[in-house]
Amino acid sequence: MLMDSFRSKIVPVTTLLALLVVAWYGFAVVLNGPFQRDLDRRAGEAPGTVEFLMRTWSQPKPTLPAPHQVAQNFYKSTFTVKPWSNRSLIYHSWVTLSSTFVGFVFGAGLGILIAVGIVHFASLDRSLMPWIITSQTIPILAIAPMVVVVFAAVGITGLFPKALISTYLSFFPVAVGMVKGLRSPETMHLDLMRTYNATRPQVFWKLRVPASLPFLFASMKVAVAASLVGAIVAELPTGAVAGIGARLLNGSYYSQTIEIWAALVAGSLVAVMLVALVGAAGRITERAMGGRPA
Amino acid sequence: MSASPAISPSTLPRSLPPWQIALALLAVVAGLALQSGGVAGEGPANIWAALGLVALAAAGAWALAGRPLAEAAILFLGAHGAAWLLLSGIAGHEGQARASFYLALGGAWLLAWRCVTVLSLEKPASLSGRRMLGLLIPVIFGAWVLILWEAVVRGAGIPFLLLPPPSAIAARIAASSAVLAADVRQTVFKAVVAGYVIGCAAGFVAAIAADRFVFLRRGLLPIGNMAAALPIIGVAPIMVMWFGFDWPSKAAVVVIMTFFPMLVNTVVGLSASGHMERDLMRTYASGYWPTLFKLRLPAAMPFIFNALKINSTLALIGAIVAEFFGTPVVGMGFRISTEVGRMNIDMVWAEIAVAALAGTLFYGAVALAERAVTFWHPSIRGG
Amino acid sequence: ADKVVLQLKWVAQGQFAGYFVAKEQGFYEEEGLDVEIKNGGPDIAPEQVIAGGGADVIVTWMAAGLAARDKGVNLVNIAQPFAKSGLQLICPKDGPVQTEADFKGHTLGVWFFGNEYPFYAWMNKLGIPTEGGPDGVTVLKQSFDVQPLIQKQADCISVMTYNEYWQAIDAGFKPEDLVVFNYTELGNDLLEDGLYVLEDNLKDPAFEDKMVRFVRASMKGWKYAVENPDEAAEAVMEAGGQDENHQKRMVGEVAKLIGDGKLDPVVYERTAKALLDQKIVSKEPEGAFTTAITDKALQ
Amino acid sequence: MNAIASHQPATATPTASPGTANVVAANRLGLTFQTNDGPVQALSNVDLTIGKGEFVSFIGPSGCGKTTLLRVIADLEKPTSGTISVNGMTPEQARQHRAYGYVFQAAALFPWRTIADNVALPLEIMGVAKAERAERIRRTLELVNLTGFEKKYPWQLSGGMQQRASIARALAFDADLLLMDEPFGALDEIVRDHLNQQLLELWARTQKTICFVTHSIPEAVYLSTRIVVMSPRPGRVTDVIDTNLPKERPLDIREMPEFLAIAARVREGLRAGHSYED
Amino acid sequence: MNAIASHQPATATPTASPGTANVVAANRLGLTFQTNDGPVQALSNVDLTIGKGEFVSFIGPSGCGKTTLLRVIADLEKPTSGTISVNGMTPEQARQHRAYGYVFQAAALFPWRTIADNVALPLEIMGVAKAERAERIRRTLELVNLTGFEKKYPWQLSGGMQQRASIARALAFDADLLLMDEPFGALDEIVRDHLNQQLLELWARTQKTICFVTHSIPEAVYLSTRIVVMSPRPGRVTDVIDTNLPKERPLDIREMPEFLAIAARVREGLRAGHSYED
Ligand SMILES: Nc1ncnc2c1ncn2[C@@H]1O[C@H](COP(=O)(O)OP(=O)(O)OP(=O)(O)O)[C@@H](O)[C@H]1O
Ligand SMILES: Nc1ncnc2c1ncn2[C@@H]1O[C@H](COP(=O)(O)OP(=O)(O)OP(=O)(O)O)[C@@H](O)[C@H]1O
Ligand SMILES: Cc1ncc(C[n+]2csc(CCO)c2C)c(N)n1
Ligand SMILES: [Mg+2]
Ligand SMILES: [Mg+2]
Repeated sequence: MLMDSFRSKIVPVTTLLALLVVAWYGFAVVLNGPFQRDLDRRAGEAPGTVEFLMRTWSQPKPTLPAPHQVAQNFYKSTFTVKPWSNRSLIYHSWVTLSSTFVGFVFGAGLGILIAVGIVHFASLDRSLMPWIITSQTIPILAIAPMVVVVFAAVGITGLFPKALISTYLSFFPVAVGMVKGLRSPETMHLDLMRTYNATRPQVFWKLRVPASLPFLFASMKVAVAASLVGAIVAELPTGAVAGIGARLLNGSYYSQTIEIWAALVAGSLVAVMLVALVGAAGRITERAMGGRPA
Repeated sequence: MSASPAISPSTLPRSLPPWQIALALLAVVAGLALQSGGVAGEGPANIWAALGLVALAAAGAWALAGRPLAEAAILFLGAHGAAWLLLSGIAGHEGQARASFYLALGGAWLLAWRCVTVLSLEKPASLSGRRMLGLLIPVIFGAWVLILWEAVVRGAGIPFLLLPPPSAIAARIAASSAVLAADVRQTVFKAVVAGYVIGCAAGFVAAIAADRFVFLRRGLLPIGNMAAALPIIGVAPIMVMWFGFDWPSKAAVVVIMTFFPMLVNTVVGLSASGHMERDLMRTYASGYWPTLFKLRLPAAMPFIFNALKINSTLALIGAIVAEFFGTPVVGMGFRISTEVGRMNIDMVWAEIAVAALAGTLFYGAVALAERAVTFWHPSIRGG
Repeated sequence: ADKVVLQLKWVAQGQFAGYFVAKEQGFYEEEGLDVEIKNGGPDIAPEQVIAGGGADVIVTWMAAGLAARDKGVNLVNIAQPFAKSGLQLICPKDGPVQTEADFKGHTLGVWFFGNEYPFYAWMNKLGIPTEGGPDGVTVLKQSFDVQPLIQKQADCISVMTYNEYWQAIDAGFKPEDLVVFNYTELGNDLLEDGLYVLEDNLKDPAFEDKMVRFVRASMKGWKYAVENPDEAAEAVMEAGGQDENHQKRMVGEVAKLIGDGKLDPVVYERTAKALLDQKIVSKEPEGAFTTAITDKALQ
Repeated sequence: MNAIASHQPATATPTASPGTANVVAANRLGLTFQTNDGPVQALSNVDLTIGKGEFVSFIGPSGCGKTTLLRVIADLEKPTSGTISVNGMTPEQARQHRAYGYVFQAAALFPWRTIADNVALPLEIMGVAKAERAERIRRTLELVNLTGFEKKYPWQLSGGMQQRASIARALAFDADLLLMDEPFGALDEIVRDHLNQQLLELWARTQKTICFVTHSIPEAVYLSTRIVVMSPRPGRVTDVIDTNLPKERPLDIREMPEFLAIAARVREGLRAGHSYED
Repeated sequence: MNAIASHQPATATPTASPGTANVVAANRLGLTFQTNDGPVQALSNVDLTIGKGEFVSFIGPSGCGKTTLLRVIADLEKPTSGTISVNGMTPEQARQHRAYGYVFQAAALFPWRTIADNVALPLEIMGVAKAERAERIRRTLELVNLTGFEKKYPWQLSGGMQQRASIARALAFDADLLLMDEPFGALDEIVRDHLNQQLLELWARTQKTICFVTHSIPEAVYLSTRIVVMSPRPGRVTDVIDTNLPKERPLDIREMPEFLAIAARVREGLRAGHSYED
C-alpha cells in the first residue's frame, strides 16, 4: 500500500522536477547573464552564445547557481566527506534535525495542552487566546538572539535554546488547529455524551480527541515545517557553529551561493522527510480509526 | 455549559473561598510576616498598603461571592490598586525588591485572575455587554502581563539592555510615533499586504490545480512540502537579489511563507465534504467547477480560514525577518536590527509592540470574517 | 586557571586570528587563563551579552561601545589591537561615482547594527544629507555580501579591506576596476576592534590582573598571527572558520591594521567627537578607556 | 375492557396511574428558539405527568416539538418557561444520576468506532467491567439482530442497521427511563414488529418507563399505556389517550376493535393538528 | 380487475409492460464490498427491467441491498458483476444526461445554505434562470408543506422537516426518473398519506418513472405498479409482484380486498427473507 502510493508519486514528481530544473537553468542565464556580460566586457572578451551560456552556468559565485553546480556541491559535501565532519551536510542536517525534533515535540505538546485548556476553560479561551495570537506576531528573529543571549548568560547553551525557538514557532499552528478540532464534534454526538452524563475527561478522550485527529495531523504538518524554520533561525545567533542555518549564514558571509543552495536543498530534504513522517503517522491513525477511503 | 446552581449569598461565609482568593490571603499573611521582619525604611515603599489592599479585596470578594458583578468590581479595584501602589513604590528603589514585594504582587495577580474567572462565567444578555466583556477579559489579562513584567524588571533591577520595562517602551512609542508610523507603512501596508494576498491566492490556486489534476497533486504536494521548509533566512537574500532591496523582495518572502499553509489546508479542506453530499452532486452530474463552488469550497472554508489565520501571523514575521537583509533605511525589521546594534533596546521593543498590535488586529479581522463565512460550522454554532 | 569568557563581534574569521592563535598556541594557558571564545553573528550585540553577564570581555567597535556606555552599560576600552580601520567604500570604475563629489543622487550600501557611524560621520563632514533625493544620497542597508554591487542595486558598497573587498575581487572585479574610498586614508576612520570590559568589574584588582594577563597573551597571539598568517588561518579554521584560502588572505590583510594594542588618544577623540556630533551619544563620554591594562601588560 | 378510559381536556394535567411515583412532571412548559428569522415557539404550555412503569408514546405532525420535548426531559434543552421534574429532581440532576437512555432520531454513531465499540461506549463511560461489557454487547446486538456485524464501521452498514445499532447502544446500559426518538423509523415492518415485541417484553420484564416518539399510529397504540398527541405552531399537547390494553399483547391485537377505536381517535387528533385537511 | 396479474419465479427477468421502453435493465447484477472484515455480498444475481412510466417499489429487510441497488442505478456504485443499463445507456452516461433525481435515505442538506437555497442547488447547477428558480422553489416547498421555512438553516428544522426539504430538492428539478430511498421514513402517517397522494398525482400527470424504497407494505402497495421484494445475505430479488391496481387510487383503496391480498403476499415474501421467524 505504502509502496504503491510511493510509486504512483514517482512519475509526477520527477516530471515536475524536470520541468523545474529546465526553468531553473533558464533563470540562471537571466540572473547571471548581466554580470557575466560585465565580466566579459571588462576582460575584453566576446564569447559566442554557447560559450556565454556555459559561463553563466559555471560562475564561482553566481547569483543563481545552476542545478548541476548545486548537485555537485551537495554530492561533494554529503558523500565525499566523513559524515561527522564539519564539512558534511549530513552532520549539519543532523544538528538541525535534532533540535527541530525536540522543538517540535515540545511545541506540539504545548500546543495540544493550550488547546485543551482553551476548550475546557472559558476563562482561558477568552483571556489567553488573544495573547497567544499576539505572541506569534512578535518577530522571532528579533527575539531569537536575545533569547539565546539570555540563556547563555545563565549558562544554558546548545540544543535547548534552539529547540525553544522551534517550540515557539510550532506550538501555534497546533494550538489553533487543535482548538478547531476539539470543537468539531457534531452537536448530536456531544448531546449523546451528555445523556450519559459523561465526565469531561470522558467526553475528551472518547469524542473530542478522535474527532480532532484530522485537524491535528493537518496542523502538525505545518508545525513541523515551522519548527525546522525555527531551528535554522535559531542557529544564526549561536555563533554559527553547526547546523543548516550555520551553513546558510557562512555561505552568505562569503557570497558562496552554491553552498547556500546546497544547504537549502539539504534543509528541504529534511523538511520533506519530517512532513512525510507526520503524514504517514496521520494515515496510520486514520486507518486504525476505520477511515473511509475517499 | 454547566453553570452551578445559584447559591444564595447568605450561605456563603461558610463555603470555601475560591483557590485564587485563598492563595492571595496566604500570600498576604506570608508577606506581612516577612515585611515586619525586615528593616523599615529600606526597599520599595507602599508594601504595607498594598498587602492591606489585597487582603481587603480578597475578603470583600469572598463575602460578595454569588453576586458576580460586585465581586468582579471589588477584585478589579483591589488588584489594580495594589499594583499601582507597588509600582509607584518601587520608583527610586530599583533592584531592591524583597520577597514581600513579590508576595504582594502575586496576591494582587491572583485577585485579577479570580476577577477574570468570574467575568468569563458571565453571559450578559445584551450583545454590547458581551462585546464589552469579550474585550475586557483579554485586556485585564494583557495588563497583568505588563504589570508583572514592569514590576519584576524594576524590582529585580534587570539591566535595561536586556529587557526594558513596559513603561520605557510606552514612552519610546509615544516619542517616536512618526518613525514607527513610517516603518509600519513600509512593512505592513506595502510588503505584508501585497505578499499575503499574493501568497494566499497562489496557495489557493495551487491547491485547486493540485485537486483538479491528480498528476499535479502527486507531484506538487511533495515539492510544495520542500518549498515550505525553505528557511526564509536562506530565501530572503535571494529574494533581495531578484526583486531589489525595497519592499517587493519582502513581499516575495511573505508569498513563499504563506503559500504552503494555504496549499496544505486547502487540499485537506477540499476533501472535507461528506460522502453523501458528494454523491448528491454526482446525481446532478454536476461538473467539477459547480461541485467545487457549491459543495467542496464551502465545506473547506473552516480549513481555509485556518490557513488565513496562521498566515496572518506568519506574513508579518516573514516581512520583518526579510528586512534583516538588504533594505532601504525604513521598515520595522530594519529598525529592529539597527537599533539592537545601537543599544536602543526600548526602540526594539517599541517596534515589537507595534508589530504585535498590527498582527493581532490583522488576525482579529480574519477571525471576524471566519465567523461570518463559516457560521454554520459546529465549532462556531456552539459545541 | 582563571576563567575568561571572550565574546567576539562576528563569526570565526581571520579578523579574530590573534585570539584563536593565543588559545591554540597555549599563550592563555601560560598566563594561567582558561579562555572560552564565543563566536558572534549578525544579530549578536556583544554589548548586550556582556551586560547580561554572558561574557567578561568583548571585541567591539568603539562607536558601538560608546553608544552602549551612553545607554548605561559602562564599557571601558582596555586595549585596542586594531590601530587602523579596515572599512572602505568601493564603487565600480565604470559606474557613476568616481569622487566624493559624485555621491549626490546615488545609492550607497552601508552596514548597520552599530557599524553605520563612520559612514554618517563622513557624510556629515561632507555636508551631504542621507535622506535621498537629487542633493543627497540614498542609503541602502547592505547585506553580508557584495551582491548589491554585482546586481547594481547600489552604486557603491561598504567593504572591509580584509573581507568583502576580496569577495568583490573573487567575483571578477579587478582592483583597477574599482574606485576605493578608504576611511583611514581619508582620515575618517573610527576605532574598530578593541577589547572592552565592564567598569565595575575593573574595580576588582583580581579581575584587573586577569585582564592584564589576557591582553598580554592576546597581543602575543596577534604578533604570532601577523608573523605566521598561514598557521593563524589554520587556527581560525579549527575554530569554525570557512574557506581556508579566504581566511589566509584575511589574516594577511588584518595584519596591516594591527598595532601594539595601545589606544591612540587622538583617534579616540575623533571617534568620540563624531558620535557626539551625530547625537549618537548624548554627552561627552568620560572614563571610556583606560591605559592602565596595556601599560601593565605591554611594557 | 374499556378502550378509551378517560378523555381530559388538552391543557389539564393528566394524572398518572394512582400508586406510581411520577417519573416526569411538566407544568406549563414552554420553549422558544431564537433564530435568524425570528423566534420559533417549539413548545407551549405543555402539562404532562408520566408515572413509573408507563409506556408513553408521542405522536404528532413533523415539527410539532416531539423531539424538543424529549430533549427537555433529557436536559439537552432548557425550557424558557414553566417547570419540569424528572424522578422528582431537576432534569439536570436526573441526567447526572444517569437516569435515562436516549435513542436519537438519527443514529449518531461515532465513525471511528466499530459497531461493537459504539455499543460499548456508554458502558465504558459508566465503568462497566470488560467481561460484562462483552456479554452485554453480544446480547443487545443479538436483540437487534446485528450479530456478525460487530467489527464493521458505521459507514459499512445500511441505514436501518445503523439505527438498530444505536438502539442497541441505548439498551446496553440498563436505565430505568428510556427516551426513544423514532427508533424504528428506518426499519421494515417485520423487523419493526419483531423489535416492538422485544421492546414490550423488555418493558414488561424490567418495569422501565419509556417515552417513545413515533409516526406510526398502530405502533403507538400497540406499544403504549398512554398516547400523547401533539400539534405544531406552537407545539402543544392536544390530546392524551389512555389505551388500557392488556399487558400481554400478541401482534394480532391490532385487529381488535378496541385497538382500532383508539387508533381512529389518534388519527383524528393527528389530522386536526395538520394544516392541510384535504 | 385482477389484483395479482402474474407471478414469475424470482430469478426470471420480469418483462416490462409491453409497448414501453426499458428505463432500467439489470442482468445478473452483483456487487460485493470489500471490508476490513472480509467481503460483503450486497447484491447477487439481480435481474430486473423497469419500463417507462412504471412505479416500482423495493421492499426488504434492513441491509438487503435496496440502497445499494438504487446507488448502482444512479452510478454511485459500480457493480462487480453483471450488466445494467439506464435509459439504454450505461448508468454513467445516464447520470451525465441528468436522467434522474435522487432522494437519499438521510437528508444530506448543506448546512451553509438555507432551505430555499438547498432546494435551489440542483436548479443552479442545471442553469435554471433565477425567476424560474424562485417559482419552482415556492411550488415544491409548498408541495411538502414547508412554506414559511425558506430562510431557516437545516439545523433549525426537525428531522422530518429536513427529510421533506430533501424531497423538495429532488422534485424541484424535473427529472424523468426519480430514485427515492425511504423518502417518507421520518414522516407521520398524515403527512405521509398526503405526500403519497401528491406523489401519485405527480406521477400520473408527468409519466415519470419512479423507483421507490420503502419499509411500509401498505405504502408500497398503494403507490406501485410493481413491487420488488428483496432478501439479504446475499442481497437478491426474491419476488416481483405486479399490482395492477387502477391508476386512480383514493386512500380508502387500502381497505379493498385486492389491496389486502397483495399486501399479504408482500408480507409473506418479506417474512421469508428474515432470518428470525418467531
Ligand atoms: N436548534 C433549533 N433552532 C431553531 N429552531 C429549532 C431548533 N430545533 C428545532 N427547532 C424548531 O422547533 C420546532 C419543533 O422541532 P422538533 O425537532 O421538536 O420537531 P419534531 O416534533 O421532533 O418533528 P419531527 O417529527 O419532524 O422530528 C420546529 O419548528 C423546528 O423548526
Ligand atoms: N460502503 C460499504 N462498505 C461495506 N459494506 C457496505 C457498504 N454499504 C453497504 N454495505 C453493506 O451492504 C449491505 C446492503 O446495504 P444497503 O445499504 O444496500 O441496505 P438497505 O437494503 O438499504 O438497508 P436499509 O433498509 O437498512 O437501509 C449491508 O449488509 C451493508 O452492511
Ligand atoms: C550585518 C552586518 N553588519 C556589518 C558587517 C560588516 N562587517 C564585516 S566584518 C565585521 C566585523 C566587525 O569587526 C563587520 C561588522 C556585515 N558584514 N554584516
Ligand atoms: Mg423529531
Ligand atoms: Mg438503505
